[in-house]
Amino acid sequence: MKVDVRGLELAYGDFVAIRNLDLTIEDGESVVLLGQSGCGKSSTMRCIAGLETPTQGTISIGDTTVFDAVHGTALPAFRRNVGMVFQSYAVWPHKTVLENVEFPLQMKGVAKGDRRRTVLQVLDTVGLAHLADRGASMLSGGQMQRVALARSMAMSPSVLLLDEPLSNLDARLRDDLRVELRRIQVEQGLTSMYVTHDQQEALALADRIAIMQEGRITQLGTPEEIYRRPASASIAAFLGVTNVFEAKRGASARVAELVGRGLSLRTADDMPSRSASVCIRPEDVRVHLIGTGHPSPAAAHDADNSFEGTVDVAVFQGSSIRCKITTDAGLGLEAVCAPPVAGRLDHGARVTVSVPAGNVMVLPATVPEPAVAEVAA
Amino acid sequence: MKVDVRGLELAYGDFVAIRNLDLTIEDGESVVLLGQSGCGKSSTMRCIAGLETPTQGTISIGDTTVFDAVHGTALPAFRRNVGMVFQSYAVWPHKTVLENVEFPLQMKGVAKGDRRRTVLQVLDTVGLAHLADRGASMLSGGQMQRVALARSMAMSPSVLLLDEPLSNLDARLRDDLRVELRRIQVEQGLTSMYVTHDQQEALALADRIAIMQEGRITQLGTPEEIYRRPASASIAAFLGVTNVFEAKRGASARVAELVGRGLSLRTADDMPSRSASVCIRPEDVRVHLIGTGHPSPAAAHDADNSFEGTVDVAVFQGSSIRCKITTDAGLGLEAVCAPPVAGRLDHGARVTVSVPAGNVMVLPATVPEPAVAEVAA
Amino acid sequence: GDLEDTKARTAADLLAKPEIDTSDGLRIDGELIAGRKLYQAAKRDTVVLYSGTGQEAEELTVARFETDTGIKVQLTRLPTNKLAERALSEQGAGRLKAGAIRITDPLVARQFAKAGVYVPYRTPFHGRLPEGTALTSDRYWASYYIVNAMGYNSAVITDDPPTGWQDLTDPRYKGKLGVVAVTTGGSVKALAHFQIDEFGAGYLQAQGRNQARIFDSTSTEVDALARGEISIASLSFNNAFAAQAAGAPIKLIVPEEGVAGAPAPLGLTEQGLKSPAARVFANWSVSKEGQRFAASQGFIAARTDIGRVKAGEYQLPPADSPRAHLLNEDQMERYNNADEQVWRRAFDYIG
Amino acid sequence: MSTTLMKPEASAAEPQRRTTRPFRRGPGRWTRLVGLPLLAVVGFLVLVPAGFIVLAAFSEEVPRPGSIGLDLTLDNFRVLAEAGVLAAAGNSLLIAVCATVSALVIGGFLAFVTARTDIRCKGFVFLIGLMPLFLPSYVGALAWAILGSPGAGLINTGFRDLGMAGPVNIYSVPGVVMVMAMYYAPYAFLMMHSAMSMMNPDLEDAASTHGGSTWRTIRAVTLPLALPAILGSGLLIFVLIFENFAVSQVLASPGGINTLPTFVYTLMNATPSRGNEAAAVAVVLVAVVVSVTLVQRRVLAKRSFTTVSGKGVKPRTLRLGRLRTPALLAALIYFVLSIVAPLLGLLLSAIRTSPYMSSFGSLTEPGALNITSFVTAVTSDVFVKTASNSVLVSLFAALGGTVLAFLAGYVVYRTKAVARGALETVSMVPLAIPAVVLGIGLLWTWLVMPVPVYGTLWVLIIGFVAVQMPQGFRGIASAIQSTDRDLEDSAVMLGARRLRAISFVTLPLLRVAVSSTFLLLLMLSMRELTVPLFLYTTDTETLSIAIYDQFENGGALREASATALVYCLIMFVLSYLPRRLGAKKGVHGA
Ligand SMILES: Nc1ncnc2c1ncn2[C@@H]1O[C@H](COP(=O)(O)OP(=O)(O)OP(=O)(O)O)[C@@H](O)[C@H]1O
Ligand SMILES: Nc1ncnc2c1ncn2[C@@H]1O[C@H](COP(=O)(O)OP(=O)(O)OP(=O)(O)O)[C@@H](O)[C@H]1O
Ligand SMILES: [Mg+2]
Ligand SMILES: [Mg+2]
Repeated sequence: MKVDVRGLELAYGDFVAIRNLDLTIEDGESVVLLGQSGCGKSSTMRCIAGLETPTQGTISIGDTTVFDAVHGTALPAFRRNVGMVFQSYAVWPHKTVLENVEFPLQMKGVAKGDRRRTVLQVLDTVGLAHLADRGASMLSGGQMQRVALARSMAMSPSVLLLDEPLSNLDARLRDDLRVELRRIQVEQGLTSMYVTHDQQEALALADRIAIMQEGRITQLGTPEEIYRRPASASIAAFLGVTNVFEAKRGASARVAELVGRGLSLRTADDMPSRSASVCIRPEDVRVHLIGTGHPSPAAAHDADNSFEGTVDVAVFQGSSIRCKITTDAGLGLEAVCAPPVAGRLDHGARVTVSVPAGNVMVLPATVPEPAVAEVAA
Repeated sequence: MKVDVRGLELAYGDFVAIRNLDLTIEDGESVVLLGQSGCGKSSTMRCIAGLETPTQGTISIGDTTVFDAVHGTALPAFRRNVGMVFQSYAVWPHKTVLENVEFPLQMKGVAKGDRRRTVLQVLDTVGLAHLADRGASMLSGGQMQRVALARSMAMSPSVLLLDEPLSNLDARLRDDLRVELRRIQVEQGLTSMYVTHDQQEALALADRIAIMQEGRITQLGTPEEIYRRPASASIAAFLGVTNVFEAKRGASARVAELVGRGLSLRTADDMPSRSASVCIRPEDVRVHLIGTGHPSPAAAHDADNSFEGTVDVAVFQGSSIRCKITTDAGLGLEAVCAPPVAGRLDHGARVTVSVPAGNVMVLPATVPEPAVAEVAA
Repeated sequence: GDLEDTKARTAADLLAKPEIDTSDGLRIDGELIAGRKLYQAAKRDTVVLYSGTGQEAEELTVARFETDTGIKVQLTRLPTNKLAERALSEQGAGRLKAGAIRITDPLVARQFAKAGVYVPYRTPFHGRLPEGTALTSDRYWASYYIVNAMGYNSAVITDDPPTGWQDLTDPRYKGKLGVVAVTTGGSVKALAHFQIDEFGAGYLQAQGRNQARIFDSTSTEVDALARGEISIASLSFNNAFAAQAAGAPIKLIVPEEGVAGAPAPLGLTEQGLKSPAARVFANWSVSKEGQRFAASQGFIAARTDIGRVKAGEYQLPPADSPRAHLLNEDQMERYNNADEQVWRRAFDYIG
Repeated sequence: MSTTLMKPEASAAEPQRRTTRPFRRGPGRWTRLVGLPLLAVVGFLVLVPAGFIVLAAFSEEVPRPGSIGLDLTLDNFRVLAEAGVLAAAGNSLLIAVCATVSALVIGGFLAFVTARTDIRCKGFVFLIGLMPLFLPSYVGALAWAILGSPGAGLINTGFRDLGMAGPVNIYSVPGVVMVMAMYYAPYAFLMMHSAMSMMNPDLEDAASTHGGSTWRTIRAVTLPLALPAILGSGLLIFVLIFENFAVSQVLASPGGINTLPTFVYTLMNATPSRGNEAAAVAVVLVAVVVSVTLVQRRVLAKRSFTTVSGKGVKPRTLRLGRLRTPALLAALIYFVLSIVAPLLGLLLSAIRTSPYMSSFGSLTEPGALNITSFVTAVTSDVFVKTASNSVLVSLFAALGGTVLAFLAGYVVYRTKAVARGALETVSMVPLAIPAVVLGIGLLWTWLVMPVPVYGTLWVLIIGFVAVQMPQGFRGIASAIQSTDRDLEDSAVMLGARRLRAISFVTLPLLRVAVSSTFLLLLMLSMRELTVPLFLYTTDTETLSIAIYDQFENGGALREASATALVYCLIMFVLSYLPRRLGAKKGVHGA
């Protein structure tokens, strides 16, 4: 069911955690909420779930307005059929694993035999079938988290809210459950909202990604859109674009002059007349060891910006290497690249770095705040 | 200080969570513990910290034997100077952020003024200085986790145990804190043990990685060793090597015949005479779109195994694409590759996949269990 | 039950059973307590009695009345002040259940009369009550006098036992003396007045100098005396007498100068006026038998025409004797405050 | 709120504030109003009687039913300036402070060792913590008077038999403090036990890994997390001791120590009764308790005491090691002092034919001992009737009290209902009013109410529920504060109505606390004396009154002691019921 949040505001005492938040999740869509720690993700979920009473705004699920500050509507949480996996798990320590997962089915009035079957099936999905009768407080952290997940999966909600549901699981299990979650979500046409700090996960699960900053949604788009076109430098930075420089319009509209560095970069976008930021993804920085004899084919033709420099640090990352390079002009750049075919990228190695003009993004520093719309009574 | 664990066994009632575990962490070394959810990572840490009483084995920290089941030695936790970040955070809800972090310093008898300075400094590191006076229960999940981290950092322990200390933080903060943790660890020569499910993190933080399976350590080595040479197929699978096939010795020692598939792969390792597994990392599977006119330079010369096939699924992953391919001979392979320069890797696209023989690993299915050494009294 | 039988037996031990004739109404020892009609009705009725006197004493009285008359009594016992609050409140709400109420303080009785708790009633024996001392209203009368005398623990003081009031100031008993706080009730007030009147304020001060231990209730004092906690005390005669009867090593003294006492007023309520049983109870309590029984329990009977009745080994002076210093309602009102001030100062008592 | 409506220009300056008004026709208004009916019920039970008291405090005449006058005056408050009142108040304060601290220490110690450690004979130690509840404090005080009075106390007699001087004087401030502390420690014990048995050991483990020794950990984490229970029981105990009359009367007065309760008693006992002035004292006490409650609320509001969270509560007990035996010994000493010795004292005075005993040797004389008093005590009709009344009334009152306390505690600490502060304060009011005074208020209330409960057992039940509201409320509230609300919310998210979620998650998690509260209320009802004194009739007499009457009768010490012993036995048997409920498997490791 479609979830529609308008002008949401939530305050904890004096502290306003959510301000003027608008968000629409289409029916059957999966939106991933990305944002810094403490930006209000969990709070937003709690509002949709009906566990917090916002101070302003409206929330509707499907055709029902479940919350409206002005008209005083507030559907109680248990009527909303919204499932939620809590960041704090909220596993009931006095019940067994089975009893925990069985609960929502019990509430739906499912017959005992069916209930047990469904529960064991769900537990099997999360890999806990063998622990069904263990007391829930005698589990490992990851196991508890899976109980919490299983419990929400068992309830077949119309909207599912997941607050970092896989954060304590190992990569393998995570992958499996992520696929499983996505399968269930697509199969049942579940509308879902997912908080994660893991980009892989975000990309794998999201139809759209909502970027949340300081209590409001600053960008909403498909993963590719967000990845390719972050709305601001701060979003880009949050998404792992480590090379962010303040710049102003240079000699032409397509030349950015880096503030305080006496250096210009060619860009594919037009520079605005006011100051802006230029951002370069570390994966877009190409690095070539100088003097290995291998001329780099790419460097020759399409690198619109090219510098020489020295490697400061290089960290092995499995299939790739992340390194920090200082160009001879003093610009620090971070790059992620495949291990070179010959030679080693090590501290002090001399390299050529090149960045295609098309990969130099020109972005405003932050997303401008909309004029606060007064909600008329 | 060096941590030495020998023949550790821990039982919760009837359930044996750790069995015959041996592990040595050298002075100043950082070991990352990797393992499936529920394999006993937290339990191991709790034993080292002195929070659980093992049923067997010895633990020594530096020159002190802190636990010896046979002689009945058991130094209490607060004497061990072992810091620990709990998976459940264990942030004290009745104290403010500052009071939480201050506690270990207070215990050390640090003077009030110094204490405050250190605390604010540590809080600054984890980005919580502005919340110093907030009650610890009024924090978001990630903020609490950072309080837990700061508390352990403030104590300057001789051994630091971190149980998924960054699992609820966003990628950006995670990166920062990971670097910070590594810096502190290296600077202070801290011996540390770290649980994480995040490979990036494991690789970034580990001097060595310990793979834990079913309550024991099955492989211990540098990240590169582990990455390049997992000790068993199950470890490889755990580390994200999705292409694992059962095989037996084929026509020659360097040919593996995949069981039940009528298909052989050339390998760089010798096949043992008994059955084994062959494993191929998805990053090592090279994928080329057929018919884009670009002949793939690599495919031509060094692909010792090469097949044609069709793409089943392709998932966008930011800088790379993960796809599932079925070769015409019916072998399912997973590959992670850079987006093709031209054309799109989509469902149904025809591709050539190639795997260099040097990237086909031959591994036993599991690490054989050592004969259980009876500890003589 | 057994307990009731025990009580009846104890009552019989105190005073031999009277002569009862039920051939025509109820006649005890020759006095007609109830006519035939009244007695018939009363036997089907129950006395609802609220009482502020000691539990033990009232239970024995009830037991005696029940064996004498065959009429049942429902007893609710409360300390007088609480009883007063109860009765006045119930009366105000129109829910007063009691038929007869006995209390220990004449001033409360006056309050009851004013509030209409007590209603006018005359027993057939009212004429026998001495004029003046006992009969101040047509709504209640003194059923007997509660007496304060003195006593000592005979197990502790074995030689040269005390004999009179002056012994309370004897330095021999320094720290061993007990008195009950003057605020506690009518008879203690009577005692204070008697002592001040007879011996002067200095007498009380001397007791104070003797480090008298002050008790907030009569019963705790008697307990303390029984256990030897204190060895000599001015005390409620009836309580101490009961304790002695129950085996406590207590000896009572009826000094030469006499004893102090205050009336325990009894009256009927509106409910009681309608209740034959309550009326019989009222009559019985003023009858010779009722009065003699009270005397045998260690009270001073209100009637003076009942002959000499001993309480165990002791003989209290009759109400008309100069040795019976009885404080009536008016005197109590008149002297109360002044006496209390003197008493408080003497014992340095705040409460 | 209303000012904003009247002054629109002022509100325009603060647009943010205007929209956060809590009471307008706003969202969740129904859930916000749940507190009101509850407030009405509790308010009715508590405030009507209290209102009479307040009226009395300001009236010239006692405002009884039928004669409620409105001649208001402040004269009654002059009583506070009476000579010696300050000194008495000082004594009371000293005794109350010392005894409260001692009771908290005793109760806290026992709660800690039984809830969190591997002390030897844990079940028995738990009973030790509980047992003094079976002994009403006035019986305990009398027993201790028998044991420890300087003149004839059994202990001193024993010493003298051995040729030594009698060293014990219970008629002293330390003596009073000791007895008060011993008999109020179970309050602290029960409340802290439930708080501590639910604590997540991770929180303590975190302290020990960060360098806190066991003792430091207890001080920095365990105790502060039990703060709602400590403060709550401390407040209760303090006020109850401050007002306790029986112990003062039996132990303080004989030692010449004046206290405020004896003062109030004298006021009430004076003839004619000075009820108005007693009410004035009560009003002052109410003011004190209300402000202390507010302070307590402030202190607790700043912090959170959530110890049971959704990340698991792993049962773990602390190893006492070498302290196992000493800890048990300490508990045993308390057991002997609070139970064994007093009961033996009572037993001796029940079977001794003479209340006076010059030496223990005299007991060997023929006829010195017999047990007829027990036979007399238990076979009487009165005993059977009063005992069954007591049990019946206590069970209902404890049940009603627990339910009401749970509802109030839940509304106050778990909802955003309006008037929850008021609800808490009102719930605490009965604590402030001395029982004698409150008893009268209840009498007036139920006499004028046009419902036919006066004169039945119901009026006792209702009265007990009202009087014990503070005890019940504090017991439950401190436990509610320690469970994470996410646990309950998750049940709601999974489709349960709020009530269902409470019964599925919150109640079971609070089982220990709920059953302790029930137990506490049950025992208090069995012991309750002052309130039934005003409300009972012959048919509804309770055992506590029967015993009080016996003790009130000089000389009936034998029977009184025998009945008191049987009474303790009944309470012990009764207490089995809730303990069964509380002892089932739970989140706390046994
Ligand atoms: N109190 C307990 N009683 C019984 N079994 C327990 C208890 N605590 C943990 N276990 C079991 O012991 C095993 C190891 O638990 P541990 O917490 O060490 O796992 P872990 O490796 O930290 O897992 P995770 O990554 O999920 O946190 C698990 O299978 C768990 O179910
Ligand atoms: N009970 C509370 N009282 C006051 N402030 C609170 C309370 N709960 C949360 N906050 C604050 O509100 C903000 C938003 O909290 P929220 O839990 O929604 O963050 P989040 O986005 O989920 O963060 P995380 O990723 O760390 O879990 C945080 O800054 C937090 O400190
Ligand atoms: Mg959160
Ligand atoms: Mg773990």
